[in-house]
Amino acid sequence: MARMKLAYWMYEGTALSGITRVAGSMQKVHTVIHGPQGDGYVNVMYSMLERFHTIPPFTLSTIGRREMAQGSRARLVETVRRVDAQHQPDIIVITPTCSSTLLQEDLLAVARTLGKQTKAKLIVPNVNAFRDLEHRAMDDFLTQFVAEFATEQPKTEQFSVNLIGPSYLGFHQLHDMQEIRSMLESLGVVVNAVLPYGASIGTLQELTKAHLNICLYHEYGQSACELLKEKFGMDYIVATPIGIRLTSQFVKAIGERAGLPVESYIRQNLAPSGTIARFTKSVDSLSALFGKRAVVFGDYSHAVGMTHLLREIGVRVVWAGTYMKTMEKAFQAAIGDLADEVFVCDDFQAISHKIRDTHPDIVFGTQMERHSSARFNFPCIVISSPAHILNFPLFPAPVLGYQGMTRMLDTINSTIKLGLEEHLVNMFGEDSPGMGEEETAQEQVAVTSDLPKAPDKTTAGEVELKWDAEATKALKQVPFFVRGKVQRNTENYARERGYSEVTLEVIYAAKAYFESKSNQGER
Amino acid sequence: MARMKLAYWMYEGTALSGITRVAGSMQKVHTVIHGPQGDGYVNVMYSMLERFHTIPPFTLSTIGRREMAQGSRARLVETVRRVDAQHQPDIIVITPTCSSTLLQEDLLAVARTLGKQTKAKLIVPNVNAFRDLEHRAMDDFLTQFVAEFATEQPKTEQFSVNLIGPSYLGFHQLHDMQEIRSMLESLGVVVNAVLPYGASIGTLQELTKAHLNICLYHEYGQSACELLKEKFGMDYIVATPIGIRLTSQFVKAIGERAGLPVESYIRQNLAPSGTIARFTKSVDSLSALFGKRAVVFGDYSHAVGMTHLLREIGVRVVWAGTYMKTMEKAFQAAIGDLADEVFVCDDFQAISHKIRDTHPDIVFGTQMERHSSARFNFPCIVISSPAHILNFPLFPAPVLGYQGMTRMLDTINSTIKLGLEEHLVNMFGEDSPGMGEEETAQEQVAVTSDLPKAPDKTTAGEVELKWDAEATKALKQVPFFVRGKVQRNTENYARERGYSEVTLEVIYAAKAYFESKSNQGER
Amino acid sequence: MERVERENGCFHTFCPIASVAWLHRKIKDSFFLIVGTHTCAHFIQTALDVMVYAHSRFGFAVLEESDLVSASPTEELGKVVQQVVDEWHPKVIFVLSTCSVDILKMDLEVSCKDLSTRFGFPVLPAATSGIDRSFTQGEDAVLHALLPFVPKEAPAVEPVEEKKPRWFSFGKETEKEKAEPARNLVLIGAVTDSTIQQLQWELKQLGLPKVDVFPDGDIRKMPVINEQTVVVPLQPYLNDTLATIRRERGAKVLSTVFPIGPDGTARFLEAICSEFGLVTSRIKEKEAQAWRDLEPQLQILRGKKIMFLGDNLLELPLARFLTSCGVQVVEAGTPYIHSKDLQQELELLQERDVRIVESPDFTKQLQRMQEYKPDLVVAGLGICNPLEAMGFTTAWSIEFTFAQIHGFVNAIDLIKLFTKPLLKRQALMEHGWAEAGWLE
Amino acid sequence: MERVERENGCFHTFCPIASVAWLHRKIKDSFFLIVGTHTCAHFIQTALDVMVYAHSRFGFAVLEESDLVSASPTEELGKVVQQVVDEWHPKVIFVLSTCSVDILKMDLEVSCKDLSTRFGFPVLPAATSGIDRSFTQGEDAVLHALLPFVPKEAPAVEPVEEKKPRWFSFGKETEKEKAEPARNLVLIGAVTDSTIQQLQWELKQLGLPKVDVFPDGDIRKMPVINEQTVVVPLQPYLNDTLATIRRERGAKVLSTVFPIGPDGTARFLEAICSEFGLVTSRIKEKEAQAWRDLEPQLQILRGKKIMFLGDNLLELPLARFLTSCGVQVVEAGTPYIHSKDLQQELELLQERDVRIVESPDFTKQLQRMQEYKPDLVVAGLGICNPLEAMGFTTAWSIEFTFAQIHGFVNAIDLIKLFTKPLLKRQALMEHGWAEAGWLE
Repeated sequence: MARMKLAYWMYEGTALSGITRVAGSMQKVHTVIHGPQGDGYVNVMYSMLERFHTIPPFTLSTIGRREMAQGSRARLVETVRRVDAQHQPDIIVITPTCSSTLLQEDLLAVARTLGKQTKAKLIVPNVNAFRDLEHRAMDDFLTQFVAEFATEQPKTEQFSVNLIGPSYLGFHQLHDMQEIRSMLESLGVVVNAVLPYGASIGTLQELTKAHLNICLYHEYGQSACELLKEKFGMDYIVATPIGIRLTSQFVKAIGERAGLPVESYIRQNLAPSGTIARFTKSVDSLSALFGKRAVVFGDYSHAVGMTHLLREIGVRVVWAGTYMKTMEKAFQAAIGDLADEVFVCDDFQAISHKIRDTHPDIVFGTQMERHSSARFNFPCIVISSPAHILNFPLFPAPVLGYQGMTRMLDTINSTIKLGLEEHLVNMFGEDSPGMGEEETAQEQVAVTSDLPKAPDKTTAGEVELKWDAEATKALKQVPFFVRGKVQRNTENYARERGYSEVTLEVIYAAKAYFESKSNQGER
Repeated sequence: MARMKLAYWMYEGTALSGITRVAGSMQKVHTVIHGPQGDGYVNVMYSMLERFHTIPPFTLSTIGRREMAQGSRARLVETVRRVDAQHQPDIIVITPTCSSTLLQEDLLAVARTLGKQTKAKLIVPNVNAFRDLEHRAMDDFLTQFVAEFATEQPKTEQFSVNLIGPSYLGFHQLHDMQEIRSMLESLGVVVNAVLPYGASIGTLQELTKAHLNICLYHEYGQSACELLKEKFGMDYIVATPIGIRLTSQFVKAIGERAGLPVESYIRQNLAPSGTIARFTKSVDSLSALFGKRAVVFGDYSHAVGMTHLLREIGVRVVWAGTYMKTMEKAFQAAIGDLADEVFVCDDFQAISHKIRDTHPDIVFGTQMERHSSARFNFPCIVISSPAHILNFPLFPAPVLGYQGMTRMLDTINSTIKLGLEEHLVNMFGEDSPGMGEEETAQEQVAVTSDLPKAPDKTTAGEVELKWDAEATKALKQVPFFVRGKVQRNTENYARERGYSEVTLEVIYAAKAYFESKSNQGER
Repeated sequence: MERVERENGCFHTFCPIASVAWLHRKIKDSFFLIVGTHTCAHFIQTALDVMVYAHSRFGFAVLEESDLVSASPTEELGKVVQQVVDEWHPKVIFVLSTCSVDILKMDLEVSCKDLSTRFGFPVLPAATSGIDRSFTQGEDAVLHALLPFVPKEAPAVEPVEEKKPRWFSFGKETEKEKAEPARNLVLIGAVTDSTIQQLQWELKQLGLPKVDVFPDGDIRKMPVINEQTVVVPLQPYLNDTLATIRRERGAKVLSTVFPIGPDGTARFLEAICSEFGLVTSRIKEKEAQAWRDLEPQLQILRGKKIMFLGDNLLELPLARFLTSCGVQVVEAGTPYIHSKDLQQELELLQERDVRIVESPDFTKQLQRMQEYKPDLVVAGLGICNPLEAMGFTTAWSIEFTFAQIHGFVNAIDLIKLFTKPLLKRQALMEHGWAEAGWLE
Repeated sequence: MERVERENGCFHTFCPIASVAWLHRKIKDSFFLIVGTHTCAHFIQTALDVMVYAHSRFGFAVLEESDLVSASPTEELGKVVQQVVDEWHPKVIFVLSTCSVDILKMDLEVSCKDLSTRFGFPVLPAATSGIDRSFTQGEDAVLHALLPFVPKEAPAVEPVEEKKPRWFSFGKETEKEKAEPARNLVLIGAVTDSTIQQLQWELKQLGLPKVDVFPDGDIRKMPVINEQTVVVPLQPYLNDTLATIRRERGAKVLSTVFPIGPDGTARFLEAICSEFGLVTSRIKEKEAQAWRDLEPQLQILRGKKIMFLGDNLLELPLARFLTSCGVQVVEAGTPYIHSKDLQQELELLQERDVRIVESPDFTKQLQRMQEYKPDLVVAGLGICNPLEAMGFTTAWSIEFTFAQIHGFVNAIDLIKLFTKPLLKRQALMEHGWAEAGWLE
């Protein structure tokens, strides 16, 4: 069994964040958080990241020194009653937190007694708040809601779907929801309900009116779909449409079930006159993107989706990884041979070091990988939670569907070095911010951080390599953003062949070796 | 009269670029460019920046050594005939370029003779291709088209407008067009025609069906509106709706003429629950934006609009400028007291130096100011032509209307230093890319470029100021992105008061002096 | 104290571990290891949303289920510390406890002692559980943990003597040798180097050339504190640290107001000067000058109504400063009041009839807010945006923690934290938002 | 030469002034001043869309109407040069003429001579009018302008003699003194330092330790060129420069193919070695190794049909290299062919039955493209994207100018410029675009 673990940053949130994402996204649902005052930080996430204009629907039932000594029941009862009277919600969720779980109090018993007196229905999430992580908690809690409220209903006349997934604090999820809505509208499909975003008891009750459930993110929601299938025979798909293939599959899967033609929608979006084809085919993108070495890391859905998308625009994925360790097998299968390597891991430091050693041209990761990339001077695009406030934009910014792809192409274009620019830098070196300096400070930073660090483990007997004067001069002619890689490749080549000194001969031979090995045009 | 002038970069394009922007944006209009082969670069602008998927409708009638010696008429006639036969356009525009104008050939005479044989109508722009600049040429050429083709037509039943302005190679103009279309749709106003984008002879003929002409950019199009007013009595407005005030005015002006209620549209977009109010009111924006010192530079419309927008979110505009020297008076009037100073200038170097000396927190300018800002380490957002390929995005990116404002807020947010981040850096210094270095290389760059350069003119008798050890230590404690400003302010303060050495006393007094002067919360 | 109300409310404040955000930058070559749950780590990375430092010198020893039943955490903690040492080579590690540690009654003190011995450098436990502490009190816990590194005696190094032979002697040297050991002054609080430099400069001008500050950024350079020491706190939330200094070092803890605002700074300097027998007359003059420098800002504040919801424990000194500015502080809510250490602040506020609410109830405050109609509400991060949408103008209480607000020189920065939101509202009303119906 | 077709077409190529993009980086401490119209400046900044160097050491002397009637441009140009000197302190200024200068028959030569005298450093006129030159020929003009700075004699500085007295003498010293002045080798072309280093390394291994290159980045270090010099061009478009070297220096200009591709590089090295009497046997072996390194790329290219529309004047050497790769070059369009300097390339291409079209007509090429159905079209920036949309796969001719393609070591970079678009198409077809109907 795992024991105490060193962590710098976390990837998945806690069960508490999962529960409050579900409950907080719904209508007339108020959550009473039973925990120490610090656990009230979920309020901050809603009011800062989502820029809530109302007070977030979370009330803390504080466990302080007194509650530790005398028990917290009184405080909890008082808080729930007050919330019931003041906010008049349909549902009050009473949730423990990581630390209050350790008190091993029977919240369900409290709810059972108290529920008789409150107007609101009281729900205690069937979740282990200490052990479970965010997505597991969301999956379980959504299922609990559906089990509690869904009822048999007649189907809508027109083919309709439920969108399962969109919620506050997700990665661009509300933007995605708009994009999927507009996509479905183009296809002639009606959206019956969205869950949990904006859902009320009524929404839950009427879920079964739809013909199909669409679970938009693989991390959670599938259990609820499974339940709706078992209990009400509802069909469902689980799909995150990122890039052209997954979007086509998504559209076709819906079209098939709806009996609607979707080919023209797909063709129209991928036509030579369309933005996606125009960009993908452009010589600019050939020059700037093709064969570039990327790494991809994130949650399951976004890492899989981005890996697809990158291959579709000619970018090589050196490795693709996810922190969703429970989904490792599915991830392996989904990536297939789209990436040279699959890397499932949730240790920030290990991922950071792997990025450093890979020396990618661009990183697609979470906010944490943005840190690592900044440290090692690689360009980075955030494609998954955990994210920064900058990934809670105001202007529509979908990730899914054709519009999501279009937006991502812009983002990549403005992050990676442009083709002609790169050529010129390759040819004649960087621009200096001052005038006439031979090496810029930016380069110096890069050189410092590029140069191989003291390796984690020094291989016994590894020879310290010398670079002769000519070779050093040649290395300096390499632009700073690839110099580190060239140095490492050359040294590896030299060591493997027993050279003790790097000369021009070694550099040139190493270049021929590494370049001719690769058939993808990357450096 | 002006003589030979040193220029590093240009702001406005040439008459040729103006003519090809108008003609190239229209349907079934082909342009024959009468000039040396280098003038064929307009093709590159269309195919690279606009990522054209068809061959741009421009054919060069090359003036080479032979044409110089024997006259270029034969070549021109052959080219026009070939274009007429091959492309079968409705209109062939025959345009000279800067240099071919110097040959003083009578293109009109050629067109008159040749026009009898071609199926296409031949038009020679009534423009001085050597002297006129892009916007003037566009204004004249649009007017020429309108004068040539517009005819009296019955008005549309529903209130309708023409949008004058949108064209290829404009700054986000096609995105703007979509945004204005959707805005007008929300208001219940019909778009009768757009000019020049997508216009054909038919469009020109039917312009007069509309009730109102909307000239979207002040730089060009007004003369055509004026002509339509004189000749057909059509009402018009000239307005670039950027920011909340100009957008309100725009919407109200249309509402008044259309007799439609528009208040609810405005209210809805500015409601506390809306994205614009949520962002503007957020404490994050208070902390990151309020009182920050910006400079604004661009064409007339975008510089005026951005200055409005910035004041509406609490940013101070230290100076606002435009390169549209012919519009200086109107610019002064439009800026009013929104900026501390107005700066009309088209000398890249002068603008660059002014930015350096202003030490702004953020720069809003053209691609040229982006260069200057990079050189001096200021964050910069491009808000006007001339622009780089990155300002030809694929995903909708309007500048106008409420959506344009929303997008701009995201852009500002991701460009400027965030509030909490800035506080922490103020308190405890920058993060080092390596570990434990006291000063990062980035800082060193900033210090180098921040430190007052050898002034352009050394004031006679200016005292070289010494900084004592304590004062130097205090200066080092100032974060690098304001250190230059603090140093300059302190030294100015010291010089004015006759100190020969900067001590802690001087630093503290200078701080009190500069900070208390300002009532805007800026540093 | 009878006029302090207590509501025992559910106040909104961050957990004390949030203090690592500034402490890990302040104490050089340190590492902060927070022993807690997944939530602690998630809180730091999302709620603070700081993420400005790609490589922060802090991390989490995340408790797993197996740890809950473990007899002693020493072994597991030792492994984690080993990893930290390998990566960072810190000179000191602070082991911060959290609610879970508290609930589980884990004994980190003993573990830390063992680990210090094993690793040969200080591994210091700090009690930062959020069960009953507000976020700034994390600083108190860390300073308290550092006290053992504060020497009781000056280092035995001989001062370098001038070797020049003196050609005269007035026979006073014996007197000197017999002089009383000099009293030293130590200011307490993790403030920035720049703030320290300013306060030292002020005191030097008043005749006190040597002023120490605890903590120094370098753990090897902590100032001497003993019976000869006069200790003056810079922050109002260092109660445990001060209590221990009183008790264990016998130092004199000067009870004064805090050097926040020109009025506070003047009283603070006066108290020190009096203690050291220095002339205080120049202070008044300096205070007057400081107020004059603030005049444009004061014109904005005078007569305004300001309410503190209570968050960072700086509320009482800030409220006192505001009353001196001519502001009507309609309510000074604060999570906790240490009546001894805040005695002078309390007295001043009570003289000025300010309503003080300890551990306020947010729901009730919301109601009172409707009555007060304050011009400005100082509130925690979590509720500012909704309050703004409700039409209130707010200041962000965490900004006061992350800004330099001590002393005369910084008074302008301090006052602007209050005027800025007011000016912003005014500016926005003048620039389009009045027409947009913002007042409604 | 009879098999070269000429269409006198309207080819698409950049103006020669575009060459400043690389020249201003190559020649250190230089400044390039382009005398022309507003269009020249607009062209450089928008068409190249480079803008990578915030501070490029080039600028424009923009002609105003008054300049058109001016008798001599010297005075006005002098003012502009003064501004450049004040800002940049260059060691050399190149004054580039343009179409307008050509049309107006302005005499910049005389003005430059006057200004060189006045400013005391070289102000050199370069004929870069686009009236009848392609964009790479801008380099020829600038190199030509630099020729006066190429010394005819080695500097008179005595080599530092060893002062150690010799204890032996075999009486051969007189022989040495009477030896023929050594012949020197100068490679010509503005290539990168890295390319120079590679070529020098190759030649050193073959027994030629000293290889000079013109231009050097430093104007004060240009190599000696005189009757003893063997000059070998690296670029096919340096015709004026070579003609002048032949005429004025009496140097031997070696006619060989260009060191582009393993085949070209081998022939280039063989020609030089033969000229200097060195053994050439090792070259074949090196060439074979270079081809082996390219094998994975060659597998992609063999049997493919490639068409050059004509743009950068590198077309003939590139086409020759491709034929050696087993490619069927269906058409080698090129703006201009200097039959003397390209003699060997032409011969090889004609042996291999490659259709060569000088100054091709783009409209006709579009029609021929439909017939050829080429796998790859090498075209100018302005038409690649539309051709791609039409279903052709394209390579960007300007990339060959902005990449390092000379010699054995760079052969891999060169060949990838051709395989990359093919591989991209294949990769995209495998990853979703076939289903998207891309072939249609």
